[in-house]
Amino acid sequence: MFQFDTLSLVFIALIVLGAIPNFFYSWGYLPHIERKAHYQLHYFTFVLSMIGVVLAANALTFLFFWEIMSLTSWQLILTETKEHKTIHAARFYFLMTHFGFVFLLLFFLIVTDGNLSLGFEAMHSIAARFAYPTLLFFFVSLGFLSKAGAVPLHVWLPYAHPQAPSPVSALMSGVMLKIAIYGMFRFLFDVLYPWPLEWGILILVIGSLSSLVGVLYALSEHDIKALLANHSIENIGIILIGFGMGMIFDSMNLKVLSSFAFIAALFHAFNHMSFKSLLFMGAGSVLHQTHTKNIEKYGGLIKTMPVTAFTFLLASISITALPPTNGFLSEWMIFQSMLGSSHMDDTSLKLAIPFAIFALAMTAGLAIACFVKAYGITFLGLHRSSNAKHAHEVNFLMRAGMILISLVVISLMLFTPYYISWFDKVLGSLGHTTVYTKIFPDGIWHLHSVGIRGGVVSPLILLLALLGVTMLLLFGYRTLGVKERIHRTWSCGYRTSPRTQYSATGFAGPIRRFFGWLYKPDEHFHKTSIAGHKSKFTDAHYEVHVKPLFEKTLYDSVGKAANFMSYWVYRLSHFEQTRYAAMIFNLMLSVLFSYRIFAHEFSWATLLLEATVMIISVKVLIIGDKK
Amino acid sequence: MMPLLLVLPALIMFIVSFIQSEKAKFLLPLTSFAILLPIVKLFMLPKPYALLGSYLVADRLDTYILLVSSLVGIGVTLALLTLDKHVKVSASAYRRFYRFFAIFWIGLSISILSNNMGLYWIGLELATLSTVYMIKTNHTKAAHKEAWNYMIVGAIAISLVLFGIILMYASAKPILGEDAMRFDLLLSHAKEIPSPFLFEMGFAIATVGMFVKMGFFPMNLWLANIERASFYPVAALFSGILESAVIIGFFRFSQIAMEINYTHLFGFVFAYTLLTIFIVSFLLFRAKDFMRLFSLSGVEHMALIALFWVSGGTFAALLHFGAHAFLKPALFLSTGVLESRGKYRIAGALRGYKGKKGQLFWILVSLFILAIISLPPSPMFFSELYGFGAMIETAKQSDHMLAMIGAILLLLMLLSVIFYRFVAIYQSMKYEGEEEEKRVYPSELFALVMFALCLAALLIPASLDYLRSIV
Amino acid sequence: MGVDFLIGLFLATLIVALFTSRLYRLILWYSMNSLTLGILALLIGEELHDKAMLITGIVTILIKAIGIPYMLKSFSHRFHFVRQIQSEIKVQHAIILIPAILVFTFYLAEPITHMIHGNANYVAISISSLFLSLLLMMEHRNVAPKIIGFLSMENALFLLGITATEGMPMLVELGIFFDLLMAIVVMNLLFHKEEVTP
Amino acid sequence: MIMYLLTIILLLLIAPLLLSFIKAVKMWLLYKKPVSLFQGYRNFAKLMHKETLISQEASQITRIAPFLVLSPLLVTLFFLPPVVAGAFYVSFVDAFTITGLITLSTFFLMLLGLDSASAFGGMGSSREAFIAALVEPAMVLTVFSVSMMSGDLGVGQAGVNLAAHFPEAHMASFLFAAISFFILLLAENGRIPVDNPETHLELTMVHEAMILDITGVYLAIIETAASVKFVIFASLFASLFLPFGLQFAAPVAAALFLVKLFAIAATVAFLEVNTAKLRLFKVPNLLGIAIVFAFLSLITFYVLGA
Repeated sequence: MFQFDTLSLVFIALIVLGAIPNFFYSWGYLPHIERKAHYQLHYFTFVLSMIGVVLAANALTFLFFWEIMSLTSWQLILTETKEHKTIHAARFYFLMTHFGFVFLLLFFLIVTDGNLSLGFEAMHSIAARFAYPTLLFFFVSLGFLSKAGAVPLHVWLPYAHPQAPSPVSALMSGVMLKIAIYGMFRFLFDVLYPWPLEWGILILVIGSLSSLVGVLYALSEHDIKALLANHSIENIGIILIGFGMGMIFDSMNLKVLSSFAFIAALFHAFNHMSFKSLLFMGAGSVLHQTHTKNIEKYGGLIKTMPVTAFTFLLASISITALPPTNGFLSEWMIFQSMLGSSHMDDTSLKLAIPFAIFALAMTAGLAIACFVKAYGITFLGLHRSSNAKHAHEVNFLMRAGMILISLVVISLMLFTPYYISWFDKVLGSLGHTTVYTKIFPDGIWHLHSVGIRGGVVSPLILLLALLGVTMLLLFGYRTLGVKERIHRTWSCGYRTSPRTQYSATGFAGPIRRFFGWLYKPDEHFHKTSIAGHKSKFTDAHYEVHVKPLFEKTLYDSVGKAANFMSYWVYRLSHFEQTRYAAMIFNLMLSVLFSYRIFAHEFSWATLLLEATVMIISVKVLIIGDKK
Repeated sequence: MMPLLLVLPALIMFIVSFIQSEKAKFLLPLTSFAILLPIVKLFMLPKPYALLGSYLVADRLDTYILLVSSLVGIGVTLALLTLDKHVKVSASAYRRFYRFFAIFWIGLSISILSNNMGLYWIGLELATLSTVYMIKTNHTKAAHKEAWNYMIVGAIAISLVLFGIILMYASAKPILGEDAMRFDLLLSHAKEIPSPFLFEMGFAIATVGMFVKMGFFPMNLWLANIERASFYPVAALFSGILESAVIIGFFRFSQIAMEINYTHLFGFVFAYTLLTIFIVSFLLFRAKDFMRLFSLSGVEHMALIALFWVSGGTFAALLHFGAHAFLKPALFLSTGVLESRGKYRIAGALRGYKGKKGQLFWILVSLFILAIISLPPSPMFFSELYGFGAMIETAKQSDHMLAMIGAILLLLMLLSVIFYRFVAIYQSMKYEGEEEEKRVYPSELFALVMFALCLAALLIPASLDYLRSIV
Repeated sequence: MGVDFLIGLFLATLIVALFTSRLYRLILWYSMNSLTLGILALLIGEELHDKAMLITGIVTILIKAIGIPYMLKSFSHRFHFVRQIQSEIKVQHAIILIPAILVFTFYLAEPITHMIHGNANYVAISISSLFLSLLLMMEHRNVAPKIIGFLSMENALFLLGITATEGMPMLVELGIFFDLLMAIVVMNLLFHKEEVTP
Repeated sequence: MIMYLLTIILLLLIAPLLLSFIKAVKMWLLYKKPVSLFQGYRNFAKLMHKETLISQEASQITRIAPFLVLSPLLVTLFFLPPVVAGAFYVSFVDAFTITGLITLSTFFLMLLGLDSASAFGGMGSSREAFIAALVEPAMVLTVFSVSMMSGDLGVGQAGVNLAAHFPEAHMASFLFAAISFFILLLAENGRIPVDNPETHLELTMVHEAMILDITGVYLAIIETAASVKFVIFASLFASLFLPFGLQFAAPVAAALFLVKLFAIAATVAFLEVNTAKLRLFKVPNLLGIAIVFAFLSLITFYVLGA
């Protein structure tokens, strides 16, 4: 029923590291919640169910806990239901997770031969005998990636995460998405190994797309939690890039590089857990104080909420992959594994990988812009609304939660070799090459890429050097004894006020304009001009909304199709009010015809004839003449 | 002796229903409880147990179905006690209901326990005709109209069943003589039937009749309309019991057809149920009132049961059947309370319950609603897992594996449409709309608790093992 | 020879009933239809020396040819049925439809002829009369002709039972009769309100 | 080791000189009286004596960001390729780390811009973010391509390798990478045509806008950071794309290196005089060229082996 192998235990560690700070935070958040019993019941069941999923040793247990996980997280989104948006988001989330569940179910049914209490090893042999392994792969990827939020199944995240209470968004984004990654590891390694080359390429493409799409839509968001949710899409994309590279290397028989890429993916999963939890907690604290999710209404919070602001800064630096943070290290490893593509023989693949590198680098660049925006607009400058003006630091428990999770971030930064040795053991336990000695050939100071003449990075040295130089500079500044004077900002003769500051919309303006072909933004611009002058006006209002392209094309059209179908089905069904005898008559006729032709003897000519007869009969007897 | 014991409570009920006194109102449910006793006794007896020669034979399958049906019957009569608190119902209508319920019960027992196709049909016809009048206990114009509707469509469907039965009988008569009516002999001699096409034609016609009766394509809405027009306990009876008599016939016929030509059977049932679920899912997508919602979902579940059965997942089919038989009446019974603010107001239906009774009520109802879309730990979750497992198994063994898996995928997609609708409705019931106080009465609550207990009992390993051992 | 003639007569009465636009005439044709069925049963029973079949025949004549038409007529008096029954399907269509149904049922039953030694045409004819009764039901909006359609369906079943299977077990046949009577009782109860057009 | 430290000190010292040199060359080319080459040091000394004026709207960030702008760049100086043969160098630090450190500095610079609540700071940060986002992929791809050619991902090692074995076989891709890197040099250091470091005109400025509210020692630190950044890029360009002369004797090699740096500065000045600043929304075109060249470089390396 349960198993405790290295992979499971490492993910248990991930859950525990994410959940314990969250407990504190959630405890501190509790006075904010109305339905406390409902919330706590589901909250703890949610955490337990995630552990259950990770520990499950057979399909039935796995599916059971998976489903409990979806159910409780759904209920957690519904903790506060004052807004209609919440209800909509919860419904959408529930539909999407069950969309994935359908595929998982199919996958398990196929690989277990219907005996759902089969262990994972036994599934491997059944899967090996199955004629269409790619089908199984599709099922697994659709099932898990819809939960993880990879393109094009990512649309639910920016809806669901903002509506959940912040501790829950932290858990959902930080931990639950990783459970899907766990699923990918577990079933691709245990059940579907070995992989054809195409699978890895597919995952790589999905990963690259997700990372770009996630960060681009994050930039256009004004809702801080939706922004973070979009960043989750991006980071899942990055994890998938690592994962896909690992798969590609493995199918090209470059085992060492493959292990390296998988370790990078795992490492990034851990990192994302840490900093995304911290970011959501910070966003939650801000939200808790200002009662708005609109980033344009914040500003200047660093003065009143220093702990939140500095932990948020730490997470921002980490998520934007700046050295010497843990985010940088994992992203560096993923880059290095992509550079390992030069070892491959396949030229076309070699040529394709730079595009993935480009996507990842672009993502990193845009992520910086995005977090400068998120951090700068939220915490710096002047308060942009009275809500922000009256904000103050959150209670002790919430602070404790944030500090604890930032300790996790820092520990990931400081104890990288230790964590990597865990991940290495995971790969070893899954039957892959262990590469720890290749990554850290000479002590824990230098982190080596395993490619031939690969790069090296020394996280601790970097950290120490940066700290040292900064301290030295600060010390120098102190000893210089510079006089300081406080004065208001000089703004070319104008007075600064909350309204003259750059807004988040304005900050993202150049990028939004550059990617206008993708965003197709919905702009509203009103101004009251003076005496017909174009450039002179008393009052102006500019608003811009971006509805994601995927949602517009893929999801809305599916909704429309369902509506259309149901409309026609409804119309057809009303024939049975008056024409029931005719309906049964035609049904009988067609059933007998089909039995005659399919069970007795088949010929196209008779099929055509029978179809004609059926059409005429339906027309005459059911539809009748138009009145 | 045993057949008499089985019928006796119903007969007493029939007689008591003529007593024109207030006490009869409480006496009648009591007699309905008595139904359970002989059935439990029957359940204990070694199987197969010949009740009446070769005509009525109790085996594991039919006693299980009979037990489930009797439990449902008891729950429904329990809820009937407070029917007059929600709707206007005269004492005479109340007694008349029981009169026909007694006939209905006799017909039902005959058809479930029969080992003879003809006898099966007679019982089914009896049950159908008595329900016609049970619909009419609600004295409204709509109920009257729908009673006629039921009369006619039901008659057509039942006639088709008989027509099919005669054809099947004709196909086996050359080898079995008059015994060709017996299910057990037909099953054991199915391979020797000289004219399989005749049998298949008979099977197809009978199945169409049964499917029409259960509200499959194309008659998806008529059952919903009838249940809408009648009192909600009647709807609960419909969904819980009447369908069970029909489906057991389908079980038995398809067992024989499986022996004759499995591919034809599977293809036919698969195509038919897929079509049904296609229509039903999109109808559900637009359903705006509880009755229609629940009865359409009943159709969906019946289709799934039929599908599970023919794909070899007999255990899944029986578990699903049991779960559905308990869940759906419970939901129908609670519509009486849920709709107390008007039929088409789903928003807020689960809010505004005060006190312990109210709390328990809304928790139970929300659990039932979530259970009906197969969320764990509902028995339906497990039955669907096993049922789809059986379908995949069949798909793997067939020649058109990819097409079949595609079809199963389509089926699952259609189920997700239903799922989506139910989740939307549940959320709207729980989180939207205004709070208005609603009353819950102990008898309904008792019924709901009983159904909940029955559902929980289905999940006990012992009962799961029992279900596995049935076929 | 006689059997074939009676089957022909059975079909003929059914087809004539399809073109009728008066309620009483319809009841009359139904009664004729049942009568041919009863005589058919008697004839076949005589041939096969099957006493059960003889009883069936007599009961059929008594109940279906005399009892039910009589009751229907009395219902129509009591509950003021609409006696002018309009056909929903145009005569032009019906003229094409009826032969088409006959042709296609023979086509459907064709595989059976290879399988059974008896007269497979009987199966075809009963299926076609089943379809024709369904046609009768869909032709009319009023409830009375629909009931007659249902009753003719019952006749089609009996025809199948008598010809194709050379009689069903006695218990079953009696049970069917019992149900038929029950149906009439229920209808009576339903009619007590008023004649409606569902 | 001594050579290593000397190089670092030398680079630090000539950093202001290089920027003044560019300015002087530009002025000279425009027939103006060139500014003194030591203007940079003068400015620095002047600023060091001034009091620091801190905006009342600003927060802690303003007090720490200047140091964090400068320190990653100073750390980067330690990782550059050697100037003379045989000198110590940090062989292992790869270009991703260097890119990351430079971006870290930019990150804090952008925060600094937003901190003072002035509209100009926000504008500058916004533009800088836009440019930086587009620079990042070009940078990474270029680095990738160069490391392919040099056969090592470590920047120091790459410089040495290229000096030892000039990639004659891959001249085409080498050239493409050089073009791409040169554009990046312009973009990252805020030179014309991407940014005009000399004006304080709302429409054109990027870098200056961010530091509009910075004064005194803080401004000195930021200006130093800007000059160090230029030196880093220039010396990277010199070591990676003009990889010759390392084998000469130490003084000659060092002198040659200095000549290369000044040549690069002169080229930048020449370009600045001959081009106009691009509108902000034309900048992506230029960076697009860099990205395309970086891609081309990789592809020619892979496909043609040239």
